Amino acid sequence: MIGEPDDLLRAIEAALFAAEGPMSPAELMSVIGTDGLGDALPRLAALYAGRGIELVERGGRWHFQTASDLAHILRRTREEPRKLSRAGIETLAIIAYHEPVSRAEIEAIRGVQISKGTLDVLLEAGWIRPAGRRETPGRPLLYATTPSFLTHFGLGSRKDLPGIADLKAAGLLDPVDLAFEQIQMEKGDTGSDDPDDGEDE
Amino acid sequence: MIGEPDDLLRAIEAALFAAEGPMSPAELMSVIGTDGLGDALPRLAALYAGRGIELVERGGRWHFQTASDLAHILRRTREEPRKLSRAGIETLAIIAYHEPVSRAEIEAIRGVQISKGTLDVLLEAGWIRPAGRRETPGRPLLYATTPSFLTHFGLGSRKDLPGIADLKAAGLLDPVDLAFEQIQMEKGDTGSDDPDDGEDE
Amino acid sequence: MLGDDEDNFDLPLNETHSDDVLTLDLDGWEGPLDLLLTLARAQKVDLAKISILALTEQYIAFIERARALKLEIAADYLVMAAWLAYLKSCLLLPKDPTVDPSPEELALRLQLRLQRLQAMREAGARLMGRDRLGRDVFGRGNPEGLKVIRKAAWDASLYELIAAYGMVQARGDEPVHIVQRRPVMTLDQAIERVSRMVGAVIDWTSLEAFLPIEATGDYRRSALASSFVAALELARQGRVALMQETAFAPLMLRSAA
Repeated sequence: MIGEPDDLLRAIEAALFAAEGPMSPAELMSVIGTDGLGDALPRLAALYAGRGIELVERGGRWHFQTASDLAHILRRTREEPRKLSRAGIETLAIIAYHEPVSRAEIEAIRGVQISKGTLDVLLEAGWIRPAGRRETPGRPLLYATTPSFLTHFGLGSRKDLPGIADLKAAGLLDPVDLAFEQIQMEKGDTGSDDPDDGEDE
Repeated sequence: MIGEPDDLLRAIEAALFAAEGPMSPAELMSVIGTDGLGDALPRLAALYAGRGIELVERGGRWHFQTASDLAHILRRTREEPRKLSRAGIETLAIIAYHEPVSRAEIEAIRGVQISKGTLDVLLEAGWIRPAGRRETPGRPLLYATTPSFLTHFGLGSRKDLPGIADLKAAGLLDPVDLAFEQIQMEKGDTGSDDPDDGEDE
Repeated sequence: MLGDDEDNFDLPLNETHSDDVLTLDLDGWEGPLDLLLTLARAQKVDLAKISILALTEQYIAFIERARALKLEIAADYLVMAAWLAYLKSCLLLPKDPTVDPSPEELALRLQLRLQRLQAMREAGARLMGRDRLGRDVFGRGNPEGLKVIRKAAWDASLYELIAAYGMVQARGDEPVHIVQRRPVMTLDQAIERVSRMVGAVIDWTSLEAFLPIEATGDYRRSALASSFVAALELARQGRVALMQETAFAPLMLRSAA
């Protein structure tokens, strides 16, 4: 396929190919029994670029998958994976773009209470996880997305969430109160540039 | 990876990768939606020759598999140190001191029934072996220790095992605390009537 | 019957109940904010430029119409309608600087909320539209799996082996209870010892001098206590004299004879 398939590359290829799920470099090293991977993973990914199968990294874990432009061939024989309700989609989006986020914060954005089943479905799908508690009165439980979320939606990291940079720049990921103060401040002092704005991470 | 991954090759590659089992050319054609494969399958197989993954034909059906010389990656044996249970160590001791000995004899000496699992563990550890049958009614199977037993316990021969007098001198037969401890322990399981359940662990 | 209404939105109809009763499917919206967002989008302008006053009027009109149709309306929709009616009147009335928060502030906050909900709604749609694993792209259909076979490396030491055998053997024996000697000097021993030794000394002698030289630790403490009691007993019998110069000073003994 290429000049001389080196042993490390072959071993990584075989391990990722046989694995039942994505693997981190640490897991790979343990399976292959090596102390370092060097640049083998990006090199292997480059070898597969443009093929029917691709090697991709999602949230620090690697896996092979079919090329997305071949979806039409493969989708035909398959059932649609779980269909999320609109509440589920919005809740997932809010968690992904705001994480970590409490249930009350999700409800504040959606303007309705979350029915119990909504978070359950997302938890069951393995897309969200409890992520500690906020140290405020009531110590609300926080939610964040999982590596499987990135894997499923084909995201290298949360930075790849569609439009997240624009939303952040527009302040649309800030809470209403913060955005409101920001607008008031800009009205009063148009030159104002609060260094603490916009960043909610 | 190669010059120009042609579309048919890419489609075959993706379809075989995502398939849940080997596929015949006819099935492939139906999935991909093409009238002929030409020499695409052998060509694809040639591309993968020598890689960590190989495309192989078995009885007219094609599938990807991990290169056979990398099979060790798929199945690794990890040794995990495990402590022998009290039933295990006592049974082993009785076999060592009394070999060859039948299960019924071991139970008579221990005063507690032993489960099959206990003997299995000792067999698995390679410390005991079946040693023929006693020519008495029922022809019970006899057990004896193995050379690995001697090696593991650092014994030149079974004669190196301390005798009863030695044990007594070393306080290992001290009837006061040992016997008392044992009596306390066995109160719990003497009521059990399941022959495989008489473990005193 | 609603199609000729001049409003630029339609009530979603639940067509399955169409024969006798017209049902307004408020369940189609996830709460008042969702309904407001739907109405706002009907204004077909950027949410940042939306007319909150127009939106308020549309919402109130919508709810009024639903009430006219004698539909059950969830309380939160009515609360929102009341709040919007209040907001509308505030927005229309001459500005009252004492009102806090100002109606403009309330309107802005509502607008910000709608923008945020809309942003997340769009983000969700874009997320769902990605090439998703298991729908658009696929992992290996039948992975061999990486199996780690855990093999138990059974471990036991020789000591454990012989101790276990000792235990098995001991179990067969009748338990014998032996009370171990504890390191004590009994009172009788102490009386015998002190009375014997005191005869051999002439001058006042410290009680400690009567203790066995080899006595250490617990045995010495026991011997000291017993010898002290022995001294008291012998004094009571008039066989020894005791003297102590001051509290905690050495207790001195001498034969009374």
